[in-house]
Amino acid sequence: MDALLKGLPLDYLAACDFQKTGKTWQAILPAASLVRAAERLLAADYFVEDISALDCVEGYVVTYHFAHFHKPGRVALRVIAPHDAPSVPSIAGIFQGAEWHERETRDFHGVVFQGNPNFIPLLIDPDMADCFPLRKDPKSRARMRDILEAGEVVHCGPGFGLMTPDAPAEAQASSQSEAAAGDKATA
Amino acid sequence: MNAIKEAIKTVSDLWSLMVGLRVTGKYFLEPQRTVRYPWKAVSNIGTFKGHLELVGGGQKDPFKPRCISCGMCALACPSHCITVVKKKAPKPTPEEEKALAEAKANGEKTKDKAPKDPEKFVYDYSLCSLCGTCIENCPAGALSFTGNVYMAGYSRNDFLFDLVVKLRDSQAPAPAEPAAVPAETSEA
Amino acid sequence: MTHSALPDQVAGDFYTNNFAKNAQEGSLILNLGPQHPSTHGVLRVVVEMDGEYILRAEPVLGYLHRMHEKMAEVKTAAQFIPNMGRVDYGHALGWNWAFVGAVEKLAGIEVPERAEYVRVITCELNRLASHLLWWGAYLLDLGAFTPIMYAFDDREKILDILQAPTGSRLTYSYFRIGGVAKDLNEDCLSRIRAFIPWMRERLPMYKDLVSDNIILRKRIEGIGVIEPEVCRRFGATGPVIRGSGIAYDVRRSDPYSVYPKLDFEIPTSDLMDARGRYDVRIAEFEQSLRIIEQCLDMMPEGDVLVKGAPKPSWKAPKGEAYFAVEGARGKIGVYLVSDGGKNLYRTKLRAPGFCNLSLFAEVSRGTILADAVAILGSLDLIIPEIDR
Amino acid sequence: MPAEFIRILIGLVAVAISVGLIGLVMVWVERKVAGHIQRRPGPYEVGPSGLLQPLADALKLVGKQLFMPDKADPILFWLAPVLSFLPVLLLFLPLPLGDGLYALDVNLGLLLILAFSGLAVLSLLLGGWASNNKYGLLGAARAVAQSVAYEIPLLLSVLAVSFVAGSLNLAEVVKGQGTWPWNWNIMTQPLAFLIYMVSALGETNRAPFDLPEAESELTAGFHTEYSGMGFGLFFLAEYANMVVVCAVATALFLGGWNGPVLPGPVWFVLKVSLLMLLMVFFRWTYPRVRFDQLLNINWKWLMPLAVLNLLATSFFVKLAQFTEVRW
Repeated sequence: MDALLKGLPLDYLAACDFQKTGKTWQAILPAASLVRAAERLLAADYFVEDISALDCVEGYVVTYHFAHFHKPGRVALRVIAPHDAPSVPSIAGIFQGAEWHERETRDFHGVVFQGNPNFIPLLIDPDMADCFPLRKDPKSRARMRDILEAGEVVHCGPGFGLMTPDAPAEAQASSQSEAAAGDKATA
Repeated sequence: MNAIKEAIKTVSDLWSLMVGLRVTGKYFLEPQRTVRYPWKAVSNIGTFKGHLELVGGGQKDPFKPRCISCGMCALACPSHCITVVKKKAPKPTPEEEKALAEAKANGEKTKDKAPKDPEKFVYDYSLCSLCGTCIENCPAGALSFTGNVYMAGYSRNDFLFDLVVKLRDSQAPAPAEPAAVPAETSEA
Repeated sequence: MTHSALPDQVAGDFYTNNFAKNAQEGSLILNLGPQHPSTHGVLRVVVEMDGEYILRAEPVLGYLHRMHEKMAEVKTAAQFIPNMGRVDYGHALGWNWAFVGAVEKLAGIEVPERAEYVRVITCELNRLASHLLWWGAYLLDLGAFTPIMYAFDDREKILDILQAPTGSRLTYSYFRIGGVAKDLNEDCLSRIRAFIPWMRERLPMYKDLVSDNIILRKRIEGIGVIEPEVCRRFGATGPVIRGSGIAYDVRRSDPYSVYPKLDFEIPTSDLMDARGRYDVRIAEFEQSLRIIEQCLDMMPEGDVLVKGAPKPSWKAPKGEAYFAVEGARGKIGVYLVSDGGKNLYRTKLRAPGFCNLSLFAEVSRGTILADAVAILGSLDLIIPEIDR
Repeated sequence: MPAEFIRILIGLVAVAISVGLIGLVMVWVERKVAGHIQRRPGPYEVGPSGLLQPLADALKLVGKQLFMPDKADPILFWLAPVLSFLPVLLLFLPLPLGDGLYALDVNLGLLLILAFSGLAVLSLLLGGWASNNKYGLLGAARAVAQSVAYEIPLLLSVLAVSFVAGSLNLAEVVKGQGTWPWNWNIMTQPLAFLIYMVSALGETNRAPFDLPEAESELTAGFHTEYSGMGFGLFFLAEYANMVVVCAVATALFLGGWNGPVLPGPVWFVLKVSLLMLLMVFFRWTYPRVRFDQLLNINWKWLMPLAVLNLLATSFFVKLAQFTEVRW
């Protein structure tokens, strides 16, 4: 995976424990490099499992799960879309199946996917398609670092601290590797 | 050679139609599998999970619920179809009141006199998804499913019962069920 | 039939109009569904037709949308299990398992071994029931009225067996976080044992009745060819992709539960057409029976629910988990995120039918209407699962 | 001529009544047979063994409100079911139930039947077209293409038999056949019989050739929009058509009223019932063919075979004539 995404501007890349979280790798990308990452995954014979959004303090975390027909494991690509103008490039041109997943994400969270060929409501009636049922009210939003598994950090972009555990003391209390990861990330 | 092969294939293709007819013909002559339901009872209702009921046996009385009105079931229910109304403590007689006051004055622990069994146990069957969460979470084992498949009503209100009343009413001889002839066989 | 060929008539709804924008001159826009005999519920497909030929098709979803993912946000994890029985009425236990498995993964709960076997047995029985339902309904789509009755005859036996432990016949909520609700008793096990040879005897009859029938063969051979590459781009899974020759089965590729200990094959077909998918499902009957047979022999004694299993008020620990199982229609995935609160923070359900159906627009292009029905049926759609 | 006229009148009334009865009985038979094939009892509540169920259904249909879609053509819309039903009555007139037991003795009986059965197409077309429904339109288009196509092999196979018999009068054809099965035309014309039966399925829109009303594709095809008796008439006409094609097949190929011991009409009814039972069995056994396959079967198989059969038949008939003359 490291090699697969080489050269792409990445914010965060971490190896995860499949037995614990159900995925082997996760990467947080800037929106601009999503399409290129998807192209590389297509070339590496991955397929889109699902696309979902997660309403966090930092924005809508759009998660793309990829799996492989012949290799076990799961890759999660994440893009953070800001709350005020959530917009992410569409990968429906690469993985055609993503079109519906993206439309579903729009229905639930109101994330706009730029370039989706048929961007109309999918599951929710068009007359009430702007209700975005899964958006949370600002008070109940959680922070990414609290709810998402940090994993074993392989790469952390400069200035990217969203996944860094809060206080070093807390990090030490948790597993050794995570603490190391945290140090590495803050460095 | 090819033509012969083609011909054989065509014949075998057409023969497949005959084979199909043989299957339907065979079943046409065989006994039916359907149970003529209203006249004959079906055999699989023994394991049916019907609506909830309160289990009797509280205070050694088979028609008093075992329920202790803790409300765990109402809390556990995903569909919010249970409402438990606790019984209020009976108004103490003057002597009891006096005794209570005395006990308090002496610093003794006073026992809550409120009976444990519920005043009302309102259950909305129309909301229930029969998941069994309430039964699993009942500390007193006071809930169970009935096997009642013969339940029909004309409005939603017909499915809103007070299970305490239901249990009490079960004391009276139950109205005769529509006579269903026991299943002769459905495992033909 | 909201849209009409005549311009002076009442205009269609949002989707028809949106679809009609790109219509060719002189073509016919036809709404298949949401009430249509072959859309199994309330799927709607807007098709643009030239005579009997389909130029373009677009499925319209949402008629059975219940927003299960929102419901998950207002219920605790244990309280959400009954919902999983209602996502897919065909293979309810698969969804039960996917959700329960995801919670177990999140909280690190170990399931007793007997419970794992019970899960496999009931899940495979449910898969058989689901395939039987598909078989009957598919042939009904193709105009054969009788097979569904024979299929229901067998399915009824499965439902009777499953009714004993679960108490329901269709929308099971049987699995619990940390096990299952009730053990399979001896009576139930003996009925399962009796069912296996019965089902095996029925399979040749299915073959004679229709599988070999020339009319059926002509209807499904070479129809709806899906290249493996197309499958991958659309994220199709389950019998759809195995019918295209890719041996992808979550039970083998991301093994869970006791499946690694079991000896079974992943049937595939290189035909890539509706026939391939048909054959794969028919072959899966035998594999499911094999799995159940082995489980019955290997099943240990013991509890079926872990000690201290989560109560409804239980709070899932912080974190995220993704768990996938192989459902009757493909990969069922549940992605959970918990912030440690009372309810789950986010629950994402990955429905296999959703991805499989997204293929339809691509595959149906240029076929005739009757083929479109044959293709739609071969994808094995359960609309509540797609709409969630 | 008044005697002939009265005969036709009585015949028509008898036919109208019997078509209604046959319709009811056939509905019952179809549902019972379907039930037993599918291992269920079929109707059994109304009357003994559910015999009165079709009557109850008919009453229900009569009592139903007649709907017409918005912007449908009212005249054509209501004309279509009537038009589908009335010609069927005429088809029964030349059918010989027994020796001398027919309403209309015409030399061109066969031609009359074939001509009037062709009219049925028109009603399907009208019904589908006037409904202002796309499914109806597609169903009507299918119905026309199918009926027109299947009429040809039907005609050719019938012709082969009438060549052998030397007459287009059904009674004459029956008289030309003997008492025992080996004396029937099916022995000399097995291919024609097969072609006739397949074409008859196509001509009557019976499964597996029920494409004009294929419900999994076209909901109900040409009669999607018909309710109450509008639908009822189409329904009745379908069964009446079935009886006619089976009766013609009986007369042409199965020796008509000929048979040992039992009286003629009984044999005739028996044979017709047997053929109808076969058609019912087909319907409940086979999947539906696809539309293009349906036409392929017709143009690529039935047509050439029927033509070949006809040529061979005429050759042998001529040959027989020659040898007879030479003797």
